[in-house]
Parts: sequence; structure tokens; C-alpha cells
Amino acid sequence: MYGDLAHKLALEAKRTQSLDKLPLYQDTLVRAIVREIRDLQKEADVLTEHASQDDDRVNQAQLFVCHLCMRRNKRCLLAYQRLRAERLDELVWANNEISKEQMDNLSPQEQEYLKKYNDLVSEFKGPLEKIDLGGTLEPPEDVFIDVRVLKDAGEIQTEYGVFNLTKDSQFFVRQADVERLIQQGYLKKL
Amino acid sequence: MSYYDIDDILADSQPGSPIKENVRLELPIWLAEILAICSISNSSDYEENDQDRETTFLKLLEPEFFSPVFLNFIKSDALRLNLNPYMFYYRIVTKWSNMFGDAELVELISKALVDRACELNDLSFKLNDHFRGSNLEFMNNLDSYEKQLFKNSHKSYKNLKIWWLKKPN
Amino acid sequence: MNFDDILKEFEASKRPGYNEDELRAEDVRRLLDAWVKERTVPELLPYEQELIDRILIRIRKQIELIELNSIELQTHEREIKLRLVVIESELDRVQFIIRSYTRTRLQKIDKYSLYIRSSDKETAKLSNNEFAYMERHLELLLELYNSQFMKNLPESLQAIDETGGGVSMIDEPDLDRPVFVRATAENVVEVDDEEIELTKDGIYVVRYRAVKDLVETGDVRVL
Amino acid sequence: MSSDLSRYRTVSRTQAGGREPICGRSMMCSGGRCDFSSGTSRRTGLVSTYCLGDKKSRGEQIPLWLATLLKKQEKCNIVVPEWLSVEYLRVRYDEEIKYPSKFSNLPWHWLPIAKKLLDYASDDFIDPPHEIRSLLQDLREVRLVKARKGIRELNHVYIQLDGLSLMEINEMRPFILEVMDQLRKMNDSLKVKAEEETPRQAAAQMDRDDESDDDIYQKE
Repeated sequence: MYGDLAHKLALEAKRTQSLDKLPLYQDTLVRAIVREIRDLQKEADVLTEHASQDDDRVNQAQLFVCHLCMRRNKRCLLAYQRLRAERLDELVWANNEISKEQMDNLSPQEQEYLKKYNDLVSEFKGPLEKIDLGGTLEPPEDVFIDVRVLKDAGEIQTEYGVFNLTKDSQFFVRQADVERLIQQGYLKKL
Repeated sequence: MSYYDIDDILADSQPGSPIKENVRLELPIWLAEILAICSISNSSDYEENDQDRETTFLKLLEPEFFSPVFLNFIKSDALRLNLNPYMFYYRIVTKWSNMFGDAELVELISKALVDRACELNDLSFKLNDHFRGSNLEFMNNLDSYEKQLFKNSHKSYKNLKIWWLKKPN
Repeated sequence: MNFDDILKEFEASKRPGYNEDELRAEDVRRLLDAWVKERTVPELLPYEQELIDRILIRIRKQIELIELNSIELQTHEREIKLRLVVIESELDRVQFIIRSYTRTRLQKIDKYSLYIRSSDKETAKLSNNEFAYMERHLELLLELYNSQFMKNLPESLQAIDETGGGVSMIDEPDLDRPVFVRATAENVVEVDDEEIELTKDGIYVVRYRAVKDLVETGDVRVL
Repeated sequence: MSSDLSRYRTVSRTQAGGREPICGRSMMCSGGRCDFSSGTSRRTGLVSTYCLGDKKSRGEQIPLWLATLLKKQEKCNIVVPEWLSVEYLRVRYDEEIKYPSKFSNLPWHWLPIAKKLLDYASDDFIDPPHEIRSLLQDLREVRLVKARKGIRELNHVYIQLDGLSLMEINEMRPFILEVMDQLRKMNDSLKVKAEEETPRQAAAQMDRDDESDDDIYQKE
């Protein structure tokens, strides 16, 4: 039935909402839906041509259903694509490296969009660079913390000078400066 | 309601039951909805008060979940009602009411919603009790809105508890 | 340079008087207020241009000050760091609020761009930077839709801003969404033909539309 | 790593985890009084300004975040507010029991203030901190039961929750807002029917498909 493919796409969108990574772009399905819309349009054109008698209710009903199906298909296409675009936006804001696996799931057009949106966000951040707009949206905790070095991590340079991170030494450092090192297991928050 | 809302799109896919030229058909709401409220353009010839004339493409039959039996069940024991098969029950009620403005139905379902939401709130507060015994049955009978409501409420209670008990660093 | 020197230099650099201090504290209070409001109400509120500009200038100065002083600090003694720790902590808080404020606005701008650009009143709520962002983002989205499928649809189906015949394609903020509020003055509001008497310090949950004007005048505060 | 401050920050702050969950809102400012036991902290130029006491033992009003920060560095003692006493909290608790449908009058930020001070300044309390903590817990529980009873009254028009503090509101916020929103949506659908455009207009709109003009976003 008309609309079944679009329903499948809507279900795919629903599934996408619950996934951490964007799944593969449903190229075949999208194309099939576009084709269905064009078929419907042809059907509608024929029906319009034959709608000579005013009182042809069957014709009118069919035409109406054609239009509804086309609109429904369009809505599903747009909702699917918009959801994916929103997820791409989130990827840009998260400012993490995007894995190859994730990149492969995007269509070429989406990759292009991703690149351009990334540029746009950089532009937007420009005037507000002191705010670090890409930073965490969780309320701040302690800015400075005590850490112990778990394994040698060499020298790091911060605004508060150079720290030589040798095993078992302790430092009072700005949390933001060492967040990565804590995650990587070099340092332990005390 | 947003054009891009996936849940709304899916709620529209739920079957409604219209009759067309006295033939019963199951159509998704997105199709049945407009067909049921739109009159055919040449129907303007008919007299305004000519109620017997069929002037819309089709008429909707009341779906099973608004049937008197179902509604009676809601009245007697809203908590035992299984809304899970309908996925988007409250959305569908809203859509139905958009079309037909059934105040009585809305009042009844609103009351059921509050009853169920309070039960759900209780369970979301007790951190570990919700998947046991009769609670489990209730949890399995939720529609998608209620499930989300439970999750959000549970998360909020839990976050506050964790915050309150968290040791300072 | 020791800690006392830093302090002295620092104090000397800022002594224009009490009023200036009051103004700064007041600005941070206003920022908090704008932030809470923006996060709570469904619609986009006017951008606090002047307020944000003033605070950004102060932030820049603080960062310069930290840079300037911290270079000298090679020792790990806490005494010496205390002042900078305080400054950094506050900076972190203020930066967080502006960040959250700005990102909250961007979310609304992304969601309601077609609606916003359809009215001068809405467009006027944006900063120049936000407006440029909105226009470009919309352009990129259209490019994506078009290259992905839209250009292959019948022409009559290519619009993305239709409002008739079914669900409107233009998302609008839902002003009927309920909000938590506290009344700071007595008022009467009406919801569905029911009158609600707001008493001072009363806390209510009510649809935003009913109290929107009072939020603007300050008789009601959103929470 | 770069010494360029702004760049460095952007890189290093992209990943931050494990922050304090504050139910969507955080309390960013609230007064607490603070006595300085050491003269090291003085007037501090901040984005906003707070005047820290020069002299020992001079009380100053400063924000709670600053007070706990200084306290952690052992630079001050905090004057614990009067309401954080066993006597005060007992009275409030009795009131909560006596008036089952009313919340007793506690400070707007009572939970986070109490929590911060117990966490970082327990030695500044006059009464035993563990007693205060358990009284606070009792208060919290009895009030939560009331608040949760109150949700039986949810409807599509409004509810009133006088006396609830901000953190308690935050705790119930998602639930109350979502239920009320659903209730008013169902109820408003009745209005839609009443003022709806006539079906014929809707049909006409559908037929106008071909002439979606004046549309800036229609692409070639």
C-alpha cells in the first residue's frame, strides 16, 4: 500500500533516536519513497485530466488520497532527514573526533553538511571565544583539584606552569587542564 | 505538535476504522483523518440541514479502544487497563477529540491519566520496586508517553537522592 | 613578585568606587535571571546584548589578569594561588551560565527558525551573530534536503514552510506549555474561563500564555 | 600542549564527566556569612565584586560558592544560618506533622545550602551536624509525601504548591509538567474542534497544492 515505505522510514527514525551512533543512511528506501511520490503525482495528473464531470466523486476521492499519500511521504522523508541533521549538529558540538565507522554511515551529502555546519559553528563561536561554547553544559564543580600521578605522563604545560608528572607525585591543578589525563588513567582525583 | 515529530508520525500510522460506501476498511489515521472531516466540494448543493446526506468521503467508526466496554473498564479500574498495544494512546485520544470534540471522553481519559500517573509516580519513587509482582503488570501496561514519564520521574528522584547522599570530594 | 605585590597591583587596577562594584554584582544577578528565564519559557526571549557585552569585557580582563599573573607562578604553594583560584572559579561559573544561555537560545533558534524569520518582532530578538547563524543553518539544511531527495520531488511538494492542509510545517513555540512560577505581586489571570488569583509568594504551575505578560513586568517569576 | 589560553581551553574542556546532578537547575548564588580566620584574602576583583574581609573575624556576606571555596582552603569559618539548628528544624518538623496540607516555611534554597554547609563546614555548626542531617532528612521525607499526595490534584488548568522550595520543585518538575501538558493537550483538543476552520476550507487548501507561491524556500 502507498505509505508503507514511508512508515518503514519513520520506524527507522524512531530506532535512530534510541541509538548512540547514527545508523547507515537508508539510501535505497529514500529513493523508493521519492519514486512512489512521482508515481503518485503521475496518477494525480491523470486523474486531474479526467476530472471533467463535476460530480465524479470517485475521481475526487482518488485524487484526494493521492495528494494525502504524497504529503505523508514527504513528511516522513523530511522528519527522517531532519532527525539525522540534528544528530550531525550534536556531533559537531561535541567536538570529538568522529570515528571512521560513524562517517561511513553517512551519505556523501550528509558528510558535506557536517563539514559546512562545523564551519558555521566555528564562525558562531568566534565572537564568544572566551566562553568556550563547546564546553560542558553541566554546572561547574571545583575548578582546582588535588591529583595523584598513577603512571608517568611526562611534562604538561598549563597556565600555572610546567608540571612534571612522575609516578606517585601529587599536584594541585586546574581540573580542566587534566580532564583527559584522568580519563586516560594517568592521574587520579583525590 | 511538530511536523517533524517522529512519535506523532507513528501515532498517525495507528489504524482507525472507517467505512467507505458501506465497506469496512482499516486505514491509518493520517489518511482517515482528513477524509473523514473533509466534505466533497460539490456537496454545497445540498441543503444545510440535510443531515442524511453523506457529505464526507467516509465516516469513522469508533475505534475499539473508545468503545463503551472499554470506557466502562477505564471507569472501574484505570490502573489495570492495558494501553501498551495502542502505543500512543493519549495522542490518539487527542487526535480523535480534535476531529469530534468528545468532551465526555476527554474528561474520562484525563481522570484515568491522573490515576495512572500517580501510581506511576509512586513506583518511580521507590527505586527498586517497580519490576516486581503486580507492579510488573502495571509497568507492562503503559503506553509510550507513560513509559517516558516514568523514566523521567524516576531519573529525577534518583538524581536528587544521589546528590543528597553524595560525599564531598 | 610575591603574592602581596600581586594583590596591591590588582587592587590598584580597580578602585573606581563602590558604584562600579554594585553594578558588576547586579549584572551577574541579571545574567542569572536571563538564563533561568531563557531555559524555562517556551519562546525565544530578546537577546541581552548590552548585558552580555559588558560581562564579556570583564571576562576578557579577568583572563588577561590570570595569564599575566600565572606565568610568574612556578611554585605549587597554595597561598599564592588562592586569589587566582577564586577568580578562576567565578570565571568558570559565569562562563558556564553564558554558555548555557547561548546554547539554549541556539536550540530554540534551530527549532523555530522558520517561525522566527517570518516576523520582524521575532527576528528582533536575535543578536547579529545569532541571525547570521540561523540564516546559514537554514541554508545548509535546505541544501541537504534538496541534494538528498527534495529536488526529485514534484515542484508542488518542494516547499518546507506550508501551513495549511494538515500539520503546519512551521514549528512555533507552544505558549500553552505549563511552567512553574512564583508570584511577586497580587494578580488575577484567566485560564479556560477559570480565574486564578495569584497571591504574593504563591507558587503555581500554569500555562505560560496566561502569565506571559506578568513575567515581562516582573509580577511573576518563572522558576 | 599549547600555551595559548583560549585554544588550550577549548581542547582540554571538551570532555568533562561526573558532575553534580542538580536536576536541571543549579543554585548559583545565595548568601552565607563568612568569618575570615586569616588575613590572606582581601578584596577580590571578580566579574562581579565581593569584598572579602581584611580583618580577622569580621563577618562578611559572600556567596555560598565562594564561602565553601575559601572554607576548603581553610581561609574562613562560615557563620551557619540560624535555621540550621536543631531547635528551628524541630519546630518546622512539628508544623509539617500538625498541618498535613501545608508546607512549613523554609528558606527557598534550604536543601542545597544545608548540604553544602554540612559537606564543607560541619565544624562550624553549633549543634551536632549528624543531628541536623537526620532532622533535615525527616523534613525532606515528610514534605515529599505531601508533595506526592498533591499530585492527585493535577488538572489541565493550574495547581498551587505554596511553600515548596526550589530543589523540591526541581525534583517533581518533569513529572508535574509532563502530566499537566498532556492533560491540557487533551483538553485543548476540544477547543480546536470548536473553532476549527470549516472542513471545506481544509479541502480547498489541499487542492491548492500546485500554487504554493510566495515561498522563499522553494528551490529551483
